[in-house]
Amino acid sequence: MVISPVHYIALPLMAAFLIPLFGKLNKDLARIIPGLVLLYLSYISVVLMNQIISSNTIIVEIIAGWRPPWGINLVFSPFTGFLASMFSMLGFVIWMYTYNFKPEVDNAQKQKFYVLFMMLITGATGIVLTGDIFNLFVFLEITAISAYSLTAFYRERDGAEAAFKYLLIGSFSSTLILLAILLLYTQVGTLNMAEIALKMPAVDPYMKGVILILFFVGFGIEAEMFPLNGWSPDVYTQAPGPIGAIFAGMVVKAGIYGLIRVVFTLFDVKEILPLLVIIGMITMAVAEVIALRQGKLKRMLAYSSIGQMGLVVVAFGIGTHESVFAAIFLMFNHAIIKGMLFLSGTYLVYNSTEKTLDDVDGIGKYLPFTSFLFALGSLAIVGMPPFAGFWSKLYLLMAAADVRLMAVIAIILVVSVIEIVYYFRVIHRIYFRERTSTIELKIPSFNAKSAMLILAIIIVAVGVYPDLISGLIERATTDLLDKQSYIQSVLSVGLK
Amino acid sequence: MNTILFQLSGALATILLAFTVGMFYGGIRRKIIARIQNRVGPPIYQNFLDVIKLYSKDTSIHHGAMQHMGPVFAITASITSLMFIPVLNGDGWFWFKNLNFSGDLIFLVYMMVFGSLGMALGAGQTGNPNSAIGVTRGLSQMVGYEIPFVMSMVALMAQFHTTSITGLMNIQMQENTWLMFSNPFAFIAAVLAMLGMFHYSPFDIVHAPAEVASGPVSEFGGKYLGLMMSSGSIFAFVKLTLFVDVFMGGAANLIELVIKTFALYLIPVLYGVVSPRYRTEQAITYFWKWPLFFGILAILWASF
Amino acid sequence: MNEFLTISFYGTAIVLMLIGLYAALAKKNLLKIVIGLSIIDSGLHLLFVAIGFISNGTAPIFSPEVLESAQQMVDPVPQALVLTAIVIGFATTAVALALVIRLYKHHNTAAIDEIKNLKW
Amino acid sequence: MYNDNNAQTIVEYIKNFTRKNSLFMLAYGTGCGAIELPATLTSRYDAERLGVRGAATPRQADLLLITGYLSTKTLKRVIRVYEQMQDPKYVIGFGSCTINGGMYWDSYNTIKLLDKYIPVDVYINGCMPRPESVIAGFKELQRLIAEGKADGATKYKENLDWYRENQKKVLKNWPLVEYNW
Amino acid sequence: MNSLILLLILVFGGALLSYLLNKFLPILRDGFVVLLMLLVNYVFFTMDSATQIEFEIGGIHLQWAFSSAAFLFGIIVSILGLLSITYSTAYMQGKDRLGYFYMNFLFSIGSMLGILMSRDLISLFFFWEIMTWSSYLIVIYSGKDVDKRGLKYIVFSAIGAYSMLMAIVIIYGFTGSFLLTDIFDSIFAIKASYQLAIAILLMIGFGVKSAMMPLHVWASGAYSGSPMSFTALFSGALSKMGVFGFSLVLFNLVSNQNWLINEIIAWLAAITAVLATFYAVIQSDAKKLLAYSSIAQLGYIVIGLASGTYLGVMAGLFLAVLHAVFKGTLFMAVGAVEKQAGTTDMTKVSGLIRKMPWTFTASLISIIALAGIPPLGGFVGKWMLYEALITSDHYYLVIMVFLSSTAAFLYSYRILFGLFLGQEEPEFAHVKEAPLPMLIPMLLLSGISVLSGTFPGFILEPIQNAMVSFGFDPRLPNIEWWQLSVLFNSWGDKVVLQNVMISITAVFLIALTLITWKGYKKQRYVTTKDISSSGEIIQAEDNMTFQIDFYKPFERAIWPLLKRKIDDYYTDFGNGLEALFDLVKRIYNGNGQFYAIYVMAFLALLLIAGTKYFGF
Repeated sequence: MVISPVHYIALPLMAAFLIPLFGKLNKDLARIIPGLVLLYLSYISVVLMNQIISSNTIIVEIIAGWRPPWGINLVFSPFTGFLASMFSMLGFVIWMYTYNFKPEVDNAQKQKFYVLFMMLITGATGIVLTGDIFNLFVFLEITAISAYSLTAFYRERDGAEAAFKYLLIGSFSSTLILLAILLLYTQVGTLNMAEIALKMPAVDPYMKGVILILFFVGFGIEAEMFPLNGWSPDVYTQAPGPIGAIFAGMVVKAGIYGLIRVVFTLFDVKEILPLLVIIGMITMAVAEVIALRQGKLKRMLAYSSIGQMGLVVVAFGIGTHESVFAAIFLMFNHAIIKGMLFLSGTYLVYNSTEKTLDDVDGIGKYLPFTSFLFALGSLAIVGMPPFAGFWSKLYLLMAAADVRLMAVIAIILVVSVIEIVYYFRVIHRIYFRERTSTIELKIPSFNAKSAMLILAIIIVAVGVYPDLISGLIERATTDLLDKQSYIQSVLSVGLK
Repeated sequence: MNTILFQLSGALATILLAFTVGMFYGGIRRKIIARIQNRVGPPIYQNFLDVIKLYSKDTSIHHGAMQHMGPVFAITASITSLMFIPVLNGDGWFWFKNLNFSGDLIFLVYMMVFGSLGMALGAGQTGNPNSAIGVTRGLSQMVGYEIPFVMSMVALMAQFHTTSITGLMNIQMQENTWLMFSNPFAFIAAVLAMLGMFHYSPFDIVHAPAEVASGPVSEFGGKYLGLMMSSGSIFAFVKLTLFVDVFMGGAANLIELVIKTFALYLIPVLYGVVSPRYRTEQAITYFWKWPLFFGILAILWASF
Repeated sequence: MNEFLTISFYGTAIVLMLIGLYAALAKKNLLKIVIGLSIIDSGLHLLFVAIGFISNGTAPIFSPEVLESAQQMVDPVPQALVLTAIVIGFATTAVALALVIRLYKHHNTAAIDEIKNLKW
Repeated sequence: MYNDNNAQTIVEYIKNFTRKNSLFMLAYGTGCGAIELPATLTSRYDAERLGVRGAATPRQADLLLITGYLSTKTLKRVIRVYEQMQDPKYVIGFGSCTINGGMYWDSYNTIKLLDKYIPVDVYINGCMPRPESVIAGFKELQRLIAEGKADGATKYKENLDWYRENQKKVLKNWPLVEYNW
Repeated sequence: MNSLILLLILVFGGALLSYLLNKFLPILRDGFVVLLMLLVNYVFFTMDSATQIEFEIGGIHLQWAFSSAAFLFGIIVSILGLLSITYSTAYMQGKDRLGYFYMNFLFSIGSMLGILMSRDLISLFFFWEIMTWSSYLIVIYSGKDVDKRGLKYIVFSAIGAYSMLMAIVIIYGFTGSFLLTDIFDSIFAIKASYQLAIAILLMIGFGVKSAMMPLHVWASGAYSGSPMSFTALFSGALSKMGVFGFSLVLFNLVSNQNWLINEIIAWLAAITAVLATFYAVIQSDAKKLLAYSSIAQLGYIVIGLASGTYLGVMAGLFLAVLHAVFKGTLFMAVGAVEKQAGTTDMTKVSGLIRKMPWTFTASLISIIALAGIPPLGGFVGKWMLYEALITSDHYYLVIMVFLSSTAAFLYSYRILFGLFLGQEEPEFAHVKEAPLPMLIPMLLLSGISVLSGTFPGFILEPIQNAMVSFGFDPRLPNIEWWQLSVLFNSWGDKVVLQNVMISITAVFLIALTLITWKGYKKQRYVTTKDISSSGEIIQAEDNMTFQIDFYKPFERAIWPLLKRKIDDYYTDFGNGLEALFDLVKRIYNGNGQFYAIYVMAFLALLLIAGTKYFGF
């Protein structure tokens, strides 16, 4: 089989539909298939990334023979490829984690879970890879619908409430994006992103602004920007633990991908960047401040996640090469670190219904491994060296200093202090309180442990030696900012 | 070799002088107090009798090594401080030469504290609560009076750009004046601080007879008490000589020294005779009001 | 006539969207909110179709007559998009309804401001 | 164990001279006699001219002044204080009570003769003895010291068993730690 | 291999290894860590001073080398590290989670060496943060009162570290380089206001670690809460990293251009010294007392550095070294008391002098050094400090320092009295002298205190080397260290240390001999229960200890100053913030429709404001 970016979408989608079938044959098969698919995707990620990095090209995959700008095409560039690889690898790690997660859940439920999981992977990867704006919308909806369902996965929790809020806001998001696409189509008459970008300078600036704002708000909802993120804490709280990791690692990342793709490639208007910075700062400040006052572990992680996304938005908003580099680094770090926090945090409050911080009191003695990883993740996310979080924060600050945004630096650092307070408060509770809760603890299975361990190793490795990843990110940055080469490489395929 | 012997004999002579003068001053003080109280009072050599008697007591009781060493600390402090003070002006009489070239005011200020701390340690070892109470009072009060004292010293050092006592004395000789006139505020502050330094009434809360037994020395008797009394006498002489050296142009000969020191000594004695006792915090606040104010004035005077 | 048709299409679409928006933002009943969302969707779909619509246009099928008559073809893309969007909207509505049922069972109410277990 | 005929050496003479002229007195105001001491010490009679001055603690004191009757309760404290004093030390029994119990002669809980419990060098009798007689007592003690005859402490050490026996007769539940002589 | 890398690998690798050893072969652990530190010392002291290494990581150019100033602090770190880890082997006997302890201990030693060797700001910050969390992990090791103590430490460290980071990135933004050498050259090209901001931010960063006044509130809890074996290092060496940073900033970044900064720093440090001393005086826990005392001592050091004169800087650095020596000893001694007697609460423990004579000796010597009383090392430092301040016309600073160091006598006495002197209570009758591994470091360090008082040359010479790198001319006479006994101030006044030592020793010995010889046979030792107390007979179980409200009169006198602690302001500020945050939290009120309204409102806002403010 020829390795192609299409596999990223086709295989998980296919797996999603095959799982119920295979589930009939063998119970375990339904659980193994996603793993195989994701393993394969991780493998092709390595191959494809290696290919484009070494040959310095972009893979543009044409679907069904329709050439751009008419057909739908997939673009596997350093940037999109980086994100897609990240998604699939993170997906694989999370699959490892979920393999034995909640053994008491019956098989049909598990199959549903994996179906939705695969759909989510399909959607998220699709958003990143597609070169067509309407296709992007479709993938966004696939992601969203599977996300709604996964949020409400547990019947006994308040999942439905969270999911309904998510759905309500998500519908607005899709409506706005659809409206924006519609308006965009009336202006440029095409849906191919490369061609839109090419034709964009001719568009009436007023119209351009309206469309951009619609896109901004639409994707902003997915990217958890401040006034638009009412859904996210509830969703993180109520979704199954590993799904929290997926939200932090994929769904939100896909949302922010859409936003920056629109801003950087489609429109390329620098005027909106200050707005990004401001909104990012507000998001970050508000979210971290609220996280400080949380009494529930997962909700705290959720707000922290929002705060981190604010940081990413700020980093993109600064708009220089260095800051975009920092932003992508931040995205990567946030995906792995917050992923690990969600994974380990889930086990800390495994059987608790309320998942309050009181439940983790003194848990370090009983779950040493998980607690240790949680503590490590906490150190990493607040940006302590020698963990991965340090470098991304440093690069962001350097980028901000380059353009003299001292206020931004100051706010980021103040917020970091707040972050330190609440993360260390949890660590204190884990290690230095007496356990009062009587809730039965759950020892992580081997798979779960190894999944968390993989992420921890990545965190430490990147922290000690950031060059492991910074080369890739550098390429991704160049790719993202180089709009012309994107247009060219997409359209040149079409002209062939 | 000769010079060392010379120096040693000089040192010994200084110590003897200080001891004698200090002892007599103590006797005179008792006499003065007695006369003011309309008594006959003990003979002025009474302190000698006391000290010799104390040394000649047969048994002596101690509670441990620190109590044994506490008086030694005290006497070391007084003798060493004495060694580092020029007793007489200029070359003076050759046997009163000592080590004054190798220390300065700052050193002296610290050296003077050495004894109190050593004695405090000795007192602490006894385990008598009264001793400890006395020590805390003494140390607290010391914080009070040291500040104006050091302020006046700093004012002098600042004014004349030297930190050595000999330097200050030379300046007085050259300019033919006394520093108490050159910087009157410093002198006032220092004298007010001196009231506290002598631990005489009204600042006698440390020993506070009838209140905390006799404070730090409650458990000291016999040779220990004798050594402490000797050290106290020498120390009184040291303080007086320091003041004379710094403020009153030093002394050319022993008679002048005795007159000047005695004149100075009368201030705390006479002030004390007619004063009741301050409580510790009252004493501290006393020193941190007017003396401190004069100290600040002194420094301002010096720096402009 | 054409203009009237176009304007009425657009107008209807916008009115529909506003109605839907009103329902979604102001009504307290979950079902009404879902209905509101659906109405917004419908309005949007109508808008889509309206954009592609050309009065007296032909179907977007290339045939000799069309080419000869130089008649304008209706833009096929919005129609395709609308089909997809309808499907998506349908799926969303289905999920929403499922959630509403679950919520109603769980809370015994369908008023959105009483379903506030998750806050702050 | 003093010998009248032995002439004092010069060192002993000086020692005794200073001892007699510097009496640090610990006044144990057990009874009413304490009221006479202020008069003795202050302006009118001025005992300080004889070198007598108050000492705050037994460690510093040479002279223990027992002013008045001693109940059995105070006796143990007096013994304690006496034993805490450092040699050479002298005791003055002050007032009739220390000699024969005075007006408490038939009391069940006062001791009658102080000398049975601690060695007394000089008694000053009277009830109360006037400051004049107190000073006379001091003078007498000074004379004894000068002659080297005030050796109550030595007696106490030599006849410790006897004193202890007497003390223990009065003091039931012997409260004192044995002193490490 | 490059010996710098070797050093780091030794320490950090050793740290991980000690963790593993503790897990699998706990018998070897103690020997291993001591040997490791010996090896580190060996590598450190045999290192060629020109060793340096440059490399690039993550696109950032890094450079490591030991400057002579860093070497001075390196001496403190490595020697104190060795001694305190030797001490820990006995002190930590029988505690659990020793692997954790030693790992973090070695981590913090390694990170300190890393800080010292880094010649660029990024590795400085990198190691700084490692130091922060590794020390933090030890601070919370005991697990008592972690929420307050540990959090305070980490929050203040974070504030410090992040303001440092901000300064670093601002510097980078202007100069485009992280290398110290580049920055020193180009820093003066920056606009003055930014230069000031950089200086202030760096000061905050270093000020936190060196416990400057408004930022000191973490210190007492952190110092007193960690195991004493670590606190010895914490207060002795780790806080000196702040001092090291100060020296960098003061001499290389603001470099006398801003005399105002120097003044402000000096005054802040002076206020720190005074207030911390007052707080130390009123403490009743020996650990807390020493903690506040450390803060005060760090104040002197910073005053010395900020005075900017030759003698002042020398005094500051000398005190920095000496503080490591005597405060290390004192913390160790208090640790020994804690280990042997079970508590360091001075209202409980007393009269240990006969039980622990050597510990007492070590603490006595260190206290004398701390109080700055001649003839020990502390006096040399104090003398230089006073002379430097007087000769540079800082008269009122002298008074502040003097006030603080006079009040220091109070707590100096308090700690000796509280732990060792006073009544020997029967409940502490079982106490034994500390074991040898604890005694030897204490005695060695107090030996240094004694030696440095007479022969300060052996410390002053490396200090002078360090000062040459700050741009001072060497002024010490070019003689061997044991000949250096005369110190001059800039007015030409001097103190002859060896004379002082000789005269004090001679008088002391003669007096001691005389007093011991006189009536030796009739001298009697009595217990502390045999005290004169109005004839009262004190029984063994009667507690006659005077320890509670020890300095009450003094406290009453200074009460206006202490009435309101700085800590309270922070607490109020924190509470206010939390209330505000709770208000913010209400944005997420749980009603999905509200969120939808936020969305639409935001959209409307953007559409309205978009054209105006964002130009489209």
